[in-house]
Amino acid sequence: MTPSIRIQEAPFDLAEETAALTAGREDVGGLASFVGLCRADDGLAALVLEHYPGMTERAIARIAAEACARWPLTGCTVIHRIGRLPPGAPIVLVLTASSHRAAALESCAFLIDWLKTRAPFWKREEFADGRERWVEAKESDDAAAARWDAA
Amino acid sequence: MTPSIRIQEAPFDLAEETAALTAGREDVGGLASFVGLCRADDGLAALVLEHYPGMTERAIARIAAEACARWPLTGCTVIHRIGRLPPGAPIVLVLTASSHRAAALESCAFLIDWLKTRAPFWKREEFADGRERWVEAKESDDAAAARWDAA
Amino acid sequence: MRVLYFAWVRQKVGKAEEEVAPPAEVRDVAGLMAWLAAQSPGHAEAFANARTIRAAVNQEFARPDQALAAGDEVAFFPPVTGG
Amino acid sequence: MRVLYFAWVRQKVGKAEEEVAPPAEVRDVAGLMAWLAAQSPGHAEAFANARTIRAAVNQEFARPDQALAAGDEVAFFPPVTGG
Repeated sequence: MTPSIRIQEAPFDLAEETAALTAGREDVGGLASFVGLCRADDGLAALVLEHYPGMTERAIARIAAEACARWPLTGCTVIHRIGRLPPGAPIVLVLTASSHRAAALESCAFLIDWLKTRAPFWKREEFADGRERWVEAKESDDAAAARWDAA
Repeated sequence: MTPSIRIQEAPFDLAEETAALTAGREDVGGLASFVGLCRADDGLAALVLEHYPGMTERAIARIAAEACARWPLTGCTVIHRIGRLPPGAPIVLVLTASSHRAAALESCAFLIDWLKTRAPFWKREEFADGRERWVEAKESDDAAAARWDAA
Repeated sequence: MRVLYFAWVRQKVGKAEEEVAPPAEVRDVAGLMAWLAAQSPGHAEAFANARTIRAAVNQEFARPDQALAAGDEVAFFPPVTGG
Repeated sequence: MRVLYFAWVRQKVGKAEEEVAPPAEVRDVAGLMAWLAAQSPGHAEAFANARTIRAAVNQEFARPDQALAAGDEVAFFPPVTGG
């Protein structure tokens, strides 16, 4: 099973991605997903996401392969959007499928915790009053990712 | 926020349920979902699910209210199907939304672990050769549910 | 008193529900199970191994020593297997 | 040697990438940062607080003491904030 990894400006379709991991199969017992969306905190007008083309895909492919080694997955999809995204827009999708519920749930949490802290994306906030601000990394995200190192 | 809880024979639409928790909102930062599906283990022809009408809805409403008390959720949907379901069919959907990623992920895992062990549903397996067998409760499911009692 | 059966308990008893009027000495869930077991061969088979059966009283999970009242709704079933 | 900049490092330097030929005494990531900081006021501002900057060499995260070779692709950026 090869994880599907995409970096794109376009929106993604959760139903379509889910169908792709289950269509014609009868061995999938659980499908876990996480969708991260753009919140409109403090008058946010848009998030602008940039990434490091090449490194991003390599890094995500490597962590997806690690997830497949740690859990018995039948499918794994990671889609991360870039560009200008308005409040309410979906930013990232992690979708994992397995015969076993716990494997799907845990690998999904593992992948999104990792994406938050180790994938080369950067977010700039644009506000309605014209201000701009680069989002700073959060210690709580580092802690969430680090718990998988010990596990 | 009132959790949406449904017991039904009909399929559910993940995209529609997701849209219902996010449409017109800009405060949802994360959306976690789990879909449990019917696996075709050992020549399974169909799963037949029955439940305890009345008690099921009450029990799920109570645990969903507990999830809302433990985590700051902006939305929560639980749909559990009953009746005869073929291999590959979706059986259960848990969908949680929050401003915070960890709240969505943890409450989703909490609810599905609980549904596995405390909600009054029973599954009968029907095999291609005519055999029938009631699915037995798993100790691993009890253990998964019990970890939330300690948390 | 209304009694409901689910899953293989229902199949063995041979019905999904019944109205029963147990004698006064049936005071709790365990007592009701013992009394029901004597009602028919199907009941006897269903309740042969009481440890494999779970109960609910008025739609709440109940332990064997839970007291019963005349108007209660009591349900018997195997350990649940949803999700 | 190709150097890439992302996020506010790119904004301060004023360009997204450049080809550089540092002298032989620039042997590692920290040395390259110090050398780059002297190339322009924008570079100086970008690298003023080296502890807030992360690096990658040939598309792998790298520490300040990682050795560099002439053909390397080196990137500088703030701590990542994806997901």
